[in-house]
Amino acid sequence: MSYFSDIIQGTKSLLTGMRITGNYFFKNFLTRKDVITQQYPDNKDTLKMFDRFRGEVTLAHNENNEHRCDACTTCEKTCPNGSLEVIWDKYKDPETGRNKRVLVKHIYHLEMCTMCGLCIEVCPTNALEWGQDFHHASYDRGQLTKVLNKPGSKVVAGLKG
Amino acid sequence: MIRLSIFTQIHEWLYSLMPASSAHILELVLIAAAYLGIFAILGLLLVWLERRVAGFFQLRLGPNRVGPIGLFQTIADALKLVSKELTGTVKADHFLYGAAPYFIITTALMAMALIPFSQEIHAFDINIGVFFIASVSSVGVVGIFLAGWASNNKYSLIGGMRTGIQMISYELSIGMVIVTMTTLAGTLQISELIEMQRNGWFIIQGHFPAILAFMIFMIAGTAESNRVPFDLVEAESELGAGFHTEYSGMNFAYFFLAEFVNLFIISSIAVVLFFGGWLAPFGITDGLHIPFIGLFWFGLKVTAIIFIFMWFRWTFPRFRIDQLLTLEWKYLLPINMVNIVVMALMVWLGLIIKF
Amino acid sequence: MTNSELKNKITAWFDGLTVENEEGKFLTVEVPQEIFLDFCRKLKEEGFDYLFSLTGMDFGKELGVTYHVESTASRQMVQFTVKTADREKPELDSVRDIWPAAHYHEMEAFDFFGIVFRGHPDMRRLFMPEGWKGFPLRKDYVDEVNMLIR
Amino acid sequence: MEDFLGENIKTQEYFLNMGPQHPATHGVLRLLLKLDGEIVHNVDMDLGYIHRSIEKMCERDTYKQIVHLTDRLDYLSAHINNEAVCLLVEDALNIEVSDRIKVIRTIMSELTRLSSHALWWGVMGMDIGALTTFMYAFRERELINDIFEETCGARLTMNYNVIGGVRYDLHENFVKRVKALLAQLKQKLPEYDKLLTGNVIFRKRLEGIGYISKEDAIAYGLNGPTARGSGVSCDIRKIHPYSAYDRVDFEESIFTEGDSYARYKVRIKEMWQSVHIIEQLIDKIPEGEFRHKTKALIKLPPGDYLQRVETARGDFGVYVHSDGKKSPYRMKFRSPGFANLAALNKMAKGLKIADIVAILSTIDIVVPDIDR
Repeated sequence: MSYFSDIIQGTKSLLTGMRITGNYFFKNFLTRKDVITQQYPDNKDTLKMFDRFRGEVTLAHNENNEHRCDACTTCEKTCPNGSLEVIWDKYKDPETGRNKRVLVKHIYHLEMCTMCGLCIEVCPTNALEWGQDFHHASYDRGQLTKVLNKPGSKVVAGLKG
Repeated sequence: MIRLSIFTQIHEWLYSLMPASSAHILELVLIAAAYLGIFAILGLLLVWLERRVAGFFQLRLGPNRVGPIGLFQTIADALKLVSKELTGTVKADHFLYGAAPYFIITTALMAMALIPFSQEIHAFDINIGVFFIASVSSVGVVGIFLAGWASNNKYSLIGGMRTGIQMISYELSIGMVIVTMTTLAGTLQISELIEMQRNGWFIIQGHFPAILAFMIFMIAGTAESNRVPFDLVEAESELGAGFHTEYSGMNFAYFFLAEFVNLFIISSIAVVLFFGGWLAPFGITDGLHIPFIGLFWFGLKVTAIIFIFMWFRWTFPRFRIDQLLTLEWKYLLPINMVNIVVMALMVWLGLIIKF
Repeated sequence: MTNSELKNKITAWFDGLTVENEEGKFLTVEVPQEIFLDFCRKLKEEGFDYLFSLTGMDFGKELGVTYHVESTASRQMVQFTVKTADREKPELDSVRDIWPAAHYHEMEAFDFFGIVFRGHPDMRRLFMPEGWKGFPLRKDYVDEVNMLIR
Repeated sequence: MEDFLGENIKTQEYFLNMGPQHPATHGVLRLLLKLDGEIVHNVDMDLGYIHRSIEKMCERDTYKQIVHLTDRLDYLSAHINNEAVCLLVEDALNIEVSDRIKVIRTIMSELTRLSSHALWWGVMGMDIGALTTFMYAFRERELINDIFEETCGARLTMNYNVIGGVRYDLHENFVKRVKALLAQLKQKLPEYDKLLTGNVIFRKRLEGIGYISKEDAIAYGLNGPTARGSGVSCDIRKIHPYSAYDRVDFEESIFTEGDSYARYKVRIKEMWQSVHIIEQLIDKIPEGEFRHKTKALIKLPPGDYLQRVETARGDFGVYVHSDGKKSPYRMKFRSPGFANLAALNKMAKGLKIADIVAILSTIDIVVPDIDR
């Protein structure tokens, strides 16, 4: 009588499945306890990413608007995708009289970056850091090209490269 | 019970205003318009309900932004669909392609006319009621078939072919369930069917065979309304969107709404055949004079049945086409045939339960 | 079977084989074109039934294919290479009759290196679009628009 | 059928383009089907819709830069792909990494496998038509992704392995989170079985579908769970143990039926085995260095190198032909999905369209892995 036992077994297996989904339905319907989704734009203010989250590459500035980049271009050379461009200028150090580099623009192409983190690792002065911002969506590609050094910023005095 | 006087008032007012023939026509038009309204609202409401229920099944919340508890979400969606461009393929058979959605709505509307929302709100109470619904709703397949054929898209065509196979098979089950239940009732007229259940709903009156018939009806009904596990017609992961792949904007919305209205119709038939239509359970509200109480009970029962359909949809995987046929011809059909005989024997021997 | 035992066995089959890398994880064999198919059949008979990978190679002057085959019983692996000096119309023998797995791998090698496999029924471009000019993984391939060169 | 129809009605074979945009092809795979009605006569494939020529890019990049490219191959086993490249370079340069690194890599690999299989389970249900499984699978996957994000800094393309170790030390919450995950998995995995594995429709859809014999499986180069469903013992973690796999006790999940249902069961069992492996390691992560210093510019000695690892999809191999320069002369990624997909025609011939979807699901393809 496999015909009838098939029917009974089959129905039983279907009901087991229905019990699982039904369980979740009523629990959610009554308590909203198992809801796993986030109400995203609503929780924008409270949403905090993990410290190590790789959102974007940033050039760290201290409170005096100073960064640690001495424009050595190691990051530019290391980047596999060419997403970093360091534009620098020469100037003569008044104390030693030697030519030194100074950072003009640290350009970051977010649209090309794969967040591999090699630039941050190789940076000899630890100037680059991870930023946790992930709201990168934009209507214009041009907005993804960023200048990392803030306007008017200077290199930290006494930086050893 | 009190009669809802508002309908009689409108009727008398119309007849006092103009000659009888034109008043009659106007009345028909009004009723048709009212049903179109019900069609749209019901469709949108059911879509909302489905999405909301699906949300709870899937550990989400479902639409909850537009309006209170997301009620206006589907209206917003419908507005979007109305404003969308109607695209189509160049090589489609344009007349049939355009006609297909209307086939589906028309049949859905025709079947709607038979639905007894309550004792008073019942547009078309003919003596072959249930039979009429069954036959009209099977015309709907023509619409799907046309859509699949006329789109000139292979995915649509496969979807359309599958519908043909599926509908022909499962109409049979629905029809035989109706036969089983009318054997018990002895009538086809919907109002009489419901009146007869004052002594206990048919699912109780007919006990064992009626329960079996109900289970078969639920399976066949799912297949009739093209829902998971019988949604081979659309079969998202196989055919993209199946028969309505090439439809966009409002044409697509017609299919979508009709699908949900069909779900409502199937659930209504189940309620009429097994759960006493608009009758209160055990007559608990019979003595009370509450307006629209029949509508309330009917709505509650239909919602419960619809919920079970949704429960199926969000739990089960999909059948394959040959398994679908095996289920019908090897399992449902023989059981159904035996069931009719058992029911007939029971009615003959008077083994039915009546309060 | 150790690598050196296998080496002795293989060198006994044919002349002209260069067998190296006894100490490594796997033997590397260089097979001349003429005896290539016979060598593959012998290997298959020896129990090397699992074609792990088929790598198209551009050695500069020559084009070639490197095969890695493994025995599912002993889990020993052999790497063997076959080369052709003809860069214009490179042709090598197909091994898809010996290891059916080679079917799509050979199509890939054709797509990227332009090596035509004799005896393969469906030598079409698998990855690149129909009518793509040149074979991208060759060392002399130039595409000034899409390639970033350092 | 033809005899029955006689001369008046003739059936005609027709051609159907499945993909590149199709819900069941998991990305941009294009299948060319030859059908008779619903019955499949021939399956061919056209690839390259997401081809990025990573192998060519590797010939340009240094070994350190290559590591992050492998994230983008099989993005669901990103960590294991990284590990393959790192192991290859470490092996070639004779860098012996500390026990701590080995254990961290093993735990991370198994978490990756769990997350990949969880996604597979959800998508498998979706392909067969049970839409709810997807969200249930994502509930567990989300926990794993959180663990990854906290320790590695990203959820999918983690890029956590570097040559000579791992990028960061484990986060202080790591052990706590993993234990919570294991507890939840033990509770929820039986639910997976109840919802899908035992379901009669599901079983009927998979049993006997896409059969491939053990001999054919080997001949077609099948690997990973797909081959283990046919009874081929091919788990690289067992036959060529790497990292800390030689010190953990686990069972290779093998089923011999060779059909889709066997492949399904293999993956479900693998999830249990992964849980088992992590359980053994999580309490005794040895102290030590998490990253060894390496030279700034790594050059491999000339020669041929091959490293195989077991990703969630199977036998992933990295082959490097080095000429002693800073970047490989030729780098080949032997992708498990490519070999598995090659047997699709063999499996699907004579079955129905719906079965192709089921088979594609059970061989668990990831298109970027196939296209590279």
